[in-house]
Amino acid sequence: MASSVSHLDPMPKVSIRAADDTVAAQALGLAFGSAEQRDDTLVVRIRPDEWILLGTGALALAAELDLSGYASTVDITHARHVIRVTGTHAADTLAKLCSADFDEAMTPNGAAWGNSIAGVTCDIVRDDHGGERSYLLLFDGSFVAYFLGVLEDAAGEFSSDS
Amino acid sequence: MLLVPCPNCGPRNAADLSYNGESHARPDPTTCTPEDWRTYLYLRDNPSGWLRESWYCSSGCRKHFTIERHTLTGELRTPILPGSKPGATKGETK
Amino acid sequence: MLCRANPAGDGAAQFGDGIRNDRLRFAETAEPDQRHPCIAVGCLHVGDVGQLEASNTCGYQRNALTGCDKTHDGGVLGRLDRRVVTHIATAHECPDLGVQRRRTLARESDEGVVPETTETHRSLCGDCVTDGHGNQQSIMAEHIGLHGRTHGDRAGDANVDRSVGQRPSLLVGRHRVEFDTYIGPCRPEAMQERRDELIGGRVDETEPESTPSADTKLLGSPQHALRRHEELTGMGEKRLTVGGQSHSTSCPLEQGETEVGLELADLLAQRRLSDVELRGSSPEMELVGNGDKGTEAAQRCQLIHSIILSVVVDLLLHHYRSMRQTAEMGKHKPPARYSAFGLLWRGLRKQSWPRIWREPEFKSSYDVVIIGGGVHGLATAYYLAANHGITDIAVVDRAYLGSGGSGRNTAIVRSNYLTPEGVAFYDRSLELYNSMSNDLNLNVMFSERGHLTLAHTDSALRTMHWRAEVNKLQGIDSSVIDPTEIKKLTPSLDVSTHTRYPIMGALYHPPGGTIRHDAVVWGYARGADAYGVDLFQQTEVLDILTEGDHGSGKVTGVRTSRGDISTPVVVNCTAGWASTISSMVDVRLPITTHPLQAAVTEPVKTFLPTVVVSGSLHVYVSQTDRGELVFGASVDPVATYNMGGTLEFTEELAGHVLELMPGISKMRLLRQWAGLCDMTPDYSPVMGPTPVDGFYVDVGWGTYGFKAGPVSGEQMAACVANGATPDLIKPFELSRFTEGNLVGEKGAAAVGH
Amino acid sequence: MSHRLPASEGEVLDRTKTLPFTWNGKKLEGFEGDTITSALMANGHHIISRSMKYHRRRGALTADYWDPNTTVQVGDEPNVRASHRKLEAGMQVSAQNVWPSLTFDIKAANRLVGRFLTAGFYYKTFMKPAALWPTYEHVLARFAPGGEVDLDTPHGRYDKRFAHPDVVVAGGGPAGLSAAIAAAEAGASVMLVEHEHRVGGHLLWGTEQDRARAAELAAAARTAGVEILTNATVTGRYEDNWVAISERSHPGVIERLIKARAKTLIVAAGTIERPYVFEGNDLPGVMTSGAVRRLITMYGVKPGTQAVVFSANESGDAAIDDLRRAGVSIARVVDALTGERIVSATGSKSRVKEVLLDDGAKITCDLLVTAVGWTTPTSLLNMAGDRPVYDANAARFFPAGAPDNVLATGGMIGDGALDDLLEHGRSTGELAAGRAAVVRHRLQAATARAEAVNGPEPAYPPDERVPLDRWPHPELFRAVTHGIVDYSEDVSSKDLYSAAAEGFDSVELIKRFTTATMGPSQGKLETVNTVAVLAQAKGDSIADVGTTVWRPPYAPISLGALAGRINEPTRRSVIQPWHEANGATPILAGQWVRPDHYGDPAAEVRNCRENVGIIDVTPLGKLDLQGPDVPKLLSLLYTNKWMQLPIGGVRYGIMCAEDGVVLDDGVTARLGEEHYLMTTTSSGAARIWSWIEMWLQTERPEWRVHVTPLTTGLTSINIAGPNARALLGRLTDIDLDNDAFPYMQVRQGTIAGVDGCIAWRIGFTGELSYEIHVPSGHGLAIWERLLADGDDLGVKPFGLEAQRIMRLEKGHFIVGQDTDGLSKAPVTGLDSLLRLDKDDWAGMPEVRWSLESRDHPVLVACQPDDGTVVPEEAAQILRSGTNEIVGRITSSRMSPTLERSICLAQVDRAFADAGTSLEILLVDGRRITATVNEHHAHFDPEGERLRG
Repeated sequence: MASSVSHLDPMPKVSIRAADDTVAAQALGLAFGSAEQRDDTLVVRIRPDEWILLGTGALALAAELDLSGYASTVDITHARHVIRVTGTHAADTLAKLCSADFDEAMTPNGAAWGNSIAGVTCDIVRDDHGGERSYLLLFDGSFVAYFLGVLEDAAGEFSSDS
Repeated sequence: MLLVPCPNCGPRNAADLSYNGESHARPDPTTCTPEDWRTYLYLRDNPSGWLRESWYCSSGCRKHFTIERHTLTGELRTPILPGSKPGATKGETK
Repeated sequence: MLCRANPAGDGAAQFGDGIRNDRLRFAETAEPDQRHPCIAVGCLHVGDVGQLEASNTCGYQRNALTGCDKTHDGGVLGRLDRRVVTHIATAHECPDLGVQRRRTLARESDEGVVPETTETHRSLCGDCVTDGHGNQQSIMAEHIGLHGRTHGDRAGDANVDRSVGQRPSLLVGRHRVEFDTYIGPCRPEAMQERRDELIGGRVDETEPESTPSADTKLLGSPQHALRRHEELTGMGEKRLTVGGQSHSTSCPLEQGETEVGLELADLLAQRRLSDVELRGSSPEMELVGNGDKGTEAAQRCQLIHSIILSVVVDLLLHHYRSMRQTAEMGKHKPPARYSAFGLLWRGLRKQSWPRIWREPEFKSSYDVVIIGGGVHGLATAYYLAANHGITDIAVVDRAYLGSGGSGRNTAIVRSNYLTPEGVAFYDRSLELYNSMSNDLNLNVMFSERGHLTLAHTDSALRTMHWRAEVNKLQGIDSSVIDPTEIKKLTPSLDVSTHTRYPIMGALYHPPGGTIRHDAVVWGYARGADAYGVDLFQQTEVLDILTEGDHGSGKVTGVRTSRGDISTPVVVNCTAGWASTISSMVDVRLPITTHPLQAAVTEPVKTFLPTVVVSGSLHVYVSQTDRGELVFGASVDPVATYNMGGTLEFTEELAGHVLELMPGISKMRLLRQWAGLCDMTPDYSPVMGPTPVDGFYVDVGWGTYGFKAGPVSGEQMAACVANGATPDLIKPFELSRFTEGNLVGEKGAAAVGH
Repeated sequence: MSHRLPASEGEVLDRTKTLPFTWNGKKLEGFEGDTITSALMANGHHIISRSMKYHRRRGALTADYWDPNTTVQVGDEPNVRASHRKLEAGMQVSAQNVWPSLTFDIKAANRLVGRFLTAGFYYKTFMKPAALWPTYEHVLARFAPGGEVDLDTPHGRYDKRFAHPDVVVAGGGPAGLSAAIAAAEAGASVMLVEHEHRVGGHLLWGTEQDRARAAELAAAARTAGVEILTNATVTGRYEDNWVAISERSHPGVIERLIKARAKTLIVAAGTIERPYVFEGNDLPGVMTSGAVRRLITMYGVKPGTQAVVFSANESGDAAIDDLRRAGVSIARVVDALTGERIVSATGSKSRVKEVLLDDGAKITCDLLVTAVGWTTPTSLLNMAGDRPVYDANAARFFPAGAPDNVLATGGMIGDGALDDLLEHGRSTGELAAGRAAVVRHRLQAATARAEAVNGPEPAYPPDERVPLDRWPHPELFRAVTHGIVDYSEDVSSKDLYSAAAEGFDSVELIKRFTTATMGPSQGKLETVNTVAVLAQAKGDSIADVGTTVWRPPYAPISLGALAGRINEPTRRSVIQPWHEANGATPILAGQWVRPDHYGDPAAEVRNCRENVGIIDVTPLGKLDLQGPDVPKLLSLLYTNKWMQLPIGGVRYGIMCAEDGVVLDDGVTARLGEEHYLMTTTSSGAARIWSWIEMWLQTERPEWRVHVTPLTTGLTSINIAGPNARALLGRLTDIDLDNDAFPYMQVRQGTIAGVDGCIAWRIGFTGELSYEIHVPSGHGLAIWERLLADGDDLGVKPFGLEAQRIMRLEKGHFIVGQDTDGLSKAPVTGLDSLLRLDKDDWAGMPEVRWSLESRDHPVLVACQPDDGTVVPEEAAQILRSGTNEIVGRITSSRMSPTLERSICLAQVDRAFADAGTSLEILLVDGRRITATVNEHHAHFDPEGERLRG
């Protein structure tokens, strides 16, 4: 598929806020702007002081964290939805709606950042699968009807050469 | 579109950020005179030249920062996060 | 262009263009003297001299129209028609009604117009347009004389000046025509005689009189007349198909008829437009055409009519203005009055117009220095001179006049503001705009086309109601209308409910409209210049000189790129740059400078009759007479002095405009630009004195400065001249900010247009 | 196709494909590859338009995009550039702005009065009487130029995309191609944008060798990986090299806007051939040399039979060769370089007939070709800040300097043989790639998510290009006669002279006064001639007169392309589909689509008051606040006190901006030791979140508070009515007993078996009510459970309108409706919430002074004395018997509960006391009276119901 858009089933998601000097921050690690798969959980350092855990193990992983100091967790499973855009034209699809540079050097696999896509504020994670370009888009779930429509419209251009 | 160098995220389209305008110190509300307070509220230098102002990286790192911008040429320099020192951040491309 | 007797016989002639009859306020309800010129024209363009005369002399339209109908019978009609057009374009003929007339010839002198000779008016009037065979002006003179008798007493609208020796007189060009007596009411017999004369007796045009008199000199040599004549001829035959019928005419062109005459005569007078007619009776008359062609035909020929109309009306009213000006304005005398008559005259004489304003010498001292040569600065200068006799004024601008917001705005005017302060203020401005063309003798092209502010949400609709209610109490014509009425007024709007931003209603403000912004600048500049105000372009203010402490003290002068000027009074009218000027005297303002962007499309045939504003969609749009759509938006969020413009502006604009009018996606954006807006926290201006003695501000004009130009000039002039802030601008003083008395305009000013 | 030449090597036509089309209704044929103009001319139609003001007949002048004389209507599309638009089968082409026909246009009569219609004539006339101006105006509007819009045109598919190329090259002529190849070979990603339908520029109408070189270059560019966009235009260069590209050749899309953040922009726009100003210069048959060369070589069109060529340069000379080749006889070559000049041209209605030379010769011809020099289209450079400078030796303007990231090459900056141009292009491409690499390095180094950069930043390459020559060229702008300067606006040099004499003697003023350069070609053809004529008129040099600034766009761009796919985000709660399936009328509130009502809002109100109703209030802003300093934050942002709120407590608060104006309101609950849930108004949610972040980050960085928006994460349902407790009790494990869970308290527990639900007892409706917040994945199920389980309790959904009525019955104000942009907190009348005994809170000083002065308006509840009359919201309240405004109705409804009209109003303080009679002016002009209530609440002022 040149570019496919799929709305992922609700998967557990946790937001962890932690200052640099906390145990939780040390435990989560990662550089700001990057993501890493750890077992069944994708750990994303989406902001300098915020990590998002995605996947079946997210809640468990969050529960294990030592939240001493200035750290907190919020279950955002229901607050944010996830859409995955995959395919050789995944980046082209997003480039129709998002001002970010999807070039390999600027947003390599594992890059994570916040951006606006078609007017919806998203956290974007480059999460290639099997060597195929793929992006996870986390966004406020109330936009889902609108957002899916817009993404599918954008991807439509690339569906013929799938 | 102006490219605004967020101290955290790097250069971003201005539309990705929120503009908060001229930076100015807040007077002590318990002791200030009406004139002080209203100067803070309303009066502005509004220079045609370098201006220190505040931006919010609303779709990126969600941090407020200050930056100097030349209001005629659009040049930007020395972005600073609150509490950090000038020059301590990367992000200038100009 | 069809003029037909009103079957109802109620005496109301129609200017039969079939369009906007409602705007022609010369039906029954109008004052006779208001409708008179219109009637003359309404008949005139059907093309009959007799009819013109009839309407002029008797003042009763029905007679005129009867005449009109009659003259359309018979074979001579075509020629008559052609002659009329000729006559309009080039000449008038002199009827002899046996009236005793004397004429005073005048010559120009330093003092202005001075009567030089008088003579019995039987010959050529030298100062008017002619085809070279004489006495054409007298019909107009006579008309006015008669008209003056019946209506000329009315103050302010007199067509005849009665101040000169108790005798009615008329200034035509530089000539004063006096009338010893008036004739009595128009006699039908006389009219008939006249008509017979015109139809039967062809004036010999091949041998124009060439009396070696002043008349002739002014007229130009016979050779010249002949050359003109040759220039205007050139088409022997014309074939024209209108409404499916073919018509051809050949005519002898040696009569001096023009191609214009031929084409119009064919098209209009011959009634080949049989598929077009006027139906109904005043004031609901409409032009009914069988198919587009008929209507098109009616509409297409009207520029010429308008010019003709304008010439005639100008002639009729010319002397009144001139006299008033001479009498009232003292040394204020623009070098040349603008009029259709003048255009015609200069066009024929191949004479160009004098400079619109002088190139004055830079003096080292002025009573008042105004910084900023836009509408505000120039209007302030003009009113200081016109209303207060203060003329020792320098207006300085660092670029050319009107280079700032005055020339960059989208020229929308309205007075339907939210607060009583705002309403009173802008309404005065609208009033001044309404009479500006005549006050300044320069057509500012005020297009009173109605202003719609759309509401897409409950809360916007509530604000519209709020504004309408406040407006109503202030006597402003403003009301909330529903989508059905919106659709009627502006069919191109999508009023369906399925859109992202459905149109739920609108604030409708019929007096709102657009004005040619440059013309306003030039009008004030020319007006001020005529009073002796010195205008300096390309002159940048580098500093303001004061004595005493910074931020208080007293103004002593201004340092400019052309040198220092000593002056006790400086007025800051620099809008977007207001802070940079005020900072020279350490006066801090509640202002941030933001660009307001605008854009214009390629022209298309007009389809948008109103000004449309949508606050929720941050867009306003109107269509110029040239067919371009002019768009604006709200100010850019980021404060800047950079006027480069942005792509995002055009993207958002297009998206929102297409929400409102989905059918125009194929129109193209031609040009975008930006102006600088001096935004204040309460969306209201800052006017009046400052803590620095002699330093006045007229700033904070945000996105509404153009609308307020005239009233601001008038009030600032009063403020400077009297040393006291007039009541109308009291709410806008700088001190309101430190006192916490902000004006409540913010509530409704998301998009201030 | 009577004027079609035999097929030749250079033509771009596919003569095997014949395309039928119509011209003013007449059926014609052209070939694949034709432009509309070339197809028309091949069919012998030389008159393509009428001029704007005088309606003079006009034929092709430049035969390219900028041709001002070949604008036509194609179907429902106005103002199509016929010399650029490719012919398509079935096109319906017609002339614009003519009546009754192109060949006989009645408005041509205007030219006979032309001497009176001097530039700006309309400023000088039509003034009197004022009452007639609308008529004049309407007539003038009838003369608007341009085509016609079909308002039923559907919004076709337009699109957009972003791009981040290293180098954008504007212009696909030899220099541009060479630059693109060099940049790509140096490792840059390159986007080449060519305005025409194929790359190659002037090589395409040059010699056979030229065309071979063009083909080689195009192939090399493709090999190097250059992204080539043809029939595309760089329409603008904005701040920081934000480059707008309009692409009209993308499959499936009418026009596409590409927004490219170019690291370097190369402008290789070439030159535009200037027309010559002389009497008769707009007669059909007068063309530029480039026009005839393109028509002959590329389109196989014979432009005339007998030509006079006025040539000052090699382009003119080449045109002579082309004309000869096409079988056009050359009646005379007027060699400008030897001082020969043309004076004027005369013609018949349809064609130039005779040319008068300065030696007195009169030459008969039907084609007059001029080659008098070039205009440099510096538009994109102007947008980058460049101010071009005139070079009298070369008789054209040259760029004077743009920012480092904008480079010019090719004919814009000089002259040279093809190899010189290619070499300059090549060095420019390399320079651009080098500079782009530095920018890319810096970007990557500064961007958190980017790959780590390898090695140190590359050196910033200096500009060491060998400049191109500037060949001398005679200054040829105007003959001794006057002619048209701006074809699309019908402005003549005579107009410019008279405007200058009138004092409009700077470029900007003359432009505004005469409208020269303001027409659809935006001065591409006209600007230099305008400047030159003005200079002549003033006796100044061209350099002194200067030039005007070209504003974007470079070429017009459709509104459709600028709009693209119209994407306006909307939000919906998980229950919204249910609402719409169950008869709710949707209403758009901000971005949210919500149920306004289910048919009868009054019945919904009554059901709440009598039984129980449920409403979906998900859009209510919800912020999760955690940290030890939350109470301080709340105290700082709300006007009332928060330090002592116990766990399980809920409190209402008002927030002010620093000027004391009411910003937002809502309730906040304490869920745990350091855990709070704040609610905001629906529209205020995003604003309050950044407001809090601003305070935390800039004013109180030492405070420890984490803020997480949870608006959508929690589906919020308000259960209101006497049966609310019974209903909720059936679904939850939370003890709902009034003592265990009193008014203004919060509890957590399970609802319908779902963990992590929150319920609080508050009373916006004035009824006993619980607002439950449940994880939104379960929102719909719980909503349906409430309705199913409460059927016997009379539960029914209610919408926004019913809620608004009930809150008005209770006298609760709505921020932004009952308050406005200047309403400081004391206006609400809730003085007890304005705690001046706190140290600090946002807006406190202004609120304090406002309370001290007591000169502010105040919100009151009032009831019309005639309870059947509902004053409109916004109806004004007047001092009795006068027109003096003393207040206004801010909310009003017919109360289903009280069966009478009720209102909230803002009134001056003097009218705020209970029992005061207010005079209200209704919209229909009637005046009614109303009486001020003692309480804001019209109903149950003691709050017995909600506490019950």
